[in-house]
Amino acid sequence: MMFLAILFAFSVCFLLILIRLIAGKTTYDRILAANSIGTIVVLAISIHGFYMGRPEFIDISIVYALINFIGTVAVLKLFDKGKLGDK
Amino acid sequence: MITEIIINAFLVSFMLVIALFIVNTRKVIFTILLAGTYSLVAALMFVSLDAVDVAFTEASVGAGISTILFLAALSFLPKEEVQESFNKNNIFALSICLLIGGLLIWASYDLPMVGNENNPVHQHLVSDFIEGSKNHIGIPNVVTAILASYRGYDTFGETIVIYTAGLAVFILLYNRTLKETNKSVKNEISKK
Amino acid sequence: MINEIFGVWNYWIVFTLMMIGLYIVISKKSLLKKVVGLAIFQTSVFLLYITFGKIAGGTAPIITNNSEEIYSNPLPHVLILTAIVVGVATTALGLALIVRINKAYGSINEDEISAVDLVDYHEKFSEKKNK
Amino acid sequence: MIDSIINYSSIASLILGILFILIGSIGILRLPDVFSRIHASGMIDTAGTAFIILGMCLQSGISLITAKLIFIGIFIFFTSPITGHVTANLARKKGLKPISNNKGETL
Repeated sequence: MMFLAILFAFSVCFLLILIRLIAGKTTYDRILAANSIGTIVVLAISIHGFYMGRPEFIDISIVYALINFIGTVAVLKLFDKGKLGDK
Repeated sequence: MITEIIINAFLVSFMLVIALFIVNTRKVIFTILLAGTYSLVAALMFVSLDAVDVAFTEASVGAGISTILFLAALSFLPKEEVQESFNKNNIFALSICLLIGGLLIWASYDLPMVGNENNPVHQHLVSDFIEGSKNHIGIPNVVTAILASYRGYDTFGETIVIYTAGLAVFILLYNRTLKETNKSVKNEISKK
Repeated sequence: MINEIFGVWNYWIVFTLMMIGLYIVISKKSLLKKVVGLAIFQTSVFLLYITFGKIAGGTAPIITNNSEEIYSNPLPHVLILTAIVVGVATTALGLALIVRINKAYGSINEDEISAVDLVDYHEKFSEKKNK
Repeated sequence: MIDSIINYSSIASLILGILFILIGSIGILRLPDVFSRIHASGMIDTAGTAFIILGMCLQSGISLITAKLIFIGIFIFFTSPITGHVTANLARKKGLKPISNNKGETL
């Protein structure tokens, strides 16, 4: 039951940040909000594993954490230099 | 177990909100950010629907590789879309979508309830596969057992599809000027 | 009552998502947006399949020592695993085509591309006439 | 006795973590500009994540799951400052100015 309450709190936080992602004035706000949503989803997957009683699936959240970081840095690099490669 | 289904309903509504905002944005980079978030929420949804392997693939492929591919393509493309006003074509498209969507929702009353144990999907084959992967193959993960053993040829065809797509991308983006410079370099060498 | 509403709620939202994807593919002029629309459509179809495989109270189909465990249906998961990977191949091919079109026409807007085509056609036609 | 102590401390740390995350997300929504929002996002990434992972570790005991959880914690702990720094650096480079006081004047 406690884990369910935590999941509900996560969904409230998700909604708050989603408003900032949609309404954000500058692109940096949106990138920041997308990154925070990624962190919250990582935590929510782990908590969901505990709620279902089978917490073996935390590997997924490891992959999420990696992908989230790589995606955010890629967006910022594209925004800085206008391209992804070195040339 | 109504709580599981309510969690799913919440998550899928978040996805609806994100998709509605994808329609209206004009900055392409914001579209890509929203699409990445969309597939992140989709993967969370897959976890809550017990499809762990699918969530793993969606996280690495849908949220990771797709986003990077979009960004790599965006670096060659214009960064902002042309403004469009709401015109006759949009009304045509909207009416077609409303018609098909209405028909599908009407048909959904005949679909079985989500999560019911007696649904027709769960009646055949599944128990065979679960028993078989325990006794014949010896892998605890049933999805991997089916994918690599019972339907191995199908997975082989999938790799061929990806190989073909990779070849096609290479042919499309192959730099033709490189060929010409090679020729001119060869000519110069032969002259000397 | 609440059981009935939430029992078909997933289907409703999945169909709505499908229609949003279809609307983007039909009505938006930007080619990149169309690829995003295709991705939305794909993901909604995946969700529909995975929703069919769910059993309430079941767990993921990874066999445990507990023999009375209920497992969700693994067959849709296998189908969708194949479909996701093929979907990414489609996206990559579409993006490569768009980059090539942008190189050739200098634009990825549908209207501008057809305008360039029209101009080319008229030039060729007038050349033939002059000869 | 020890079991109940571990259980209660895990619940306390989970609640503390969720409080931090809630405060951080309200901050992301309400603070005035990018540079102050990075502060709120850092709150989610460090304090909230650390407390929730600590709570889950206490809940699962000594096992492989705890190792994975600690790995996630370390990873987020190292990557989130990088993201925040790059965002702030880029925003400053592209000409955004932080707000100096509550009257809304820029520096």
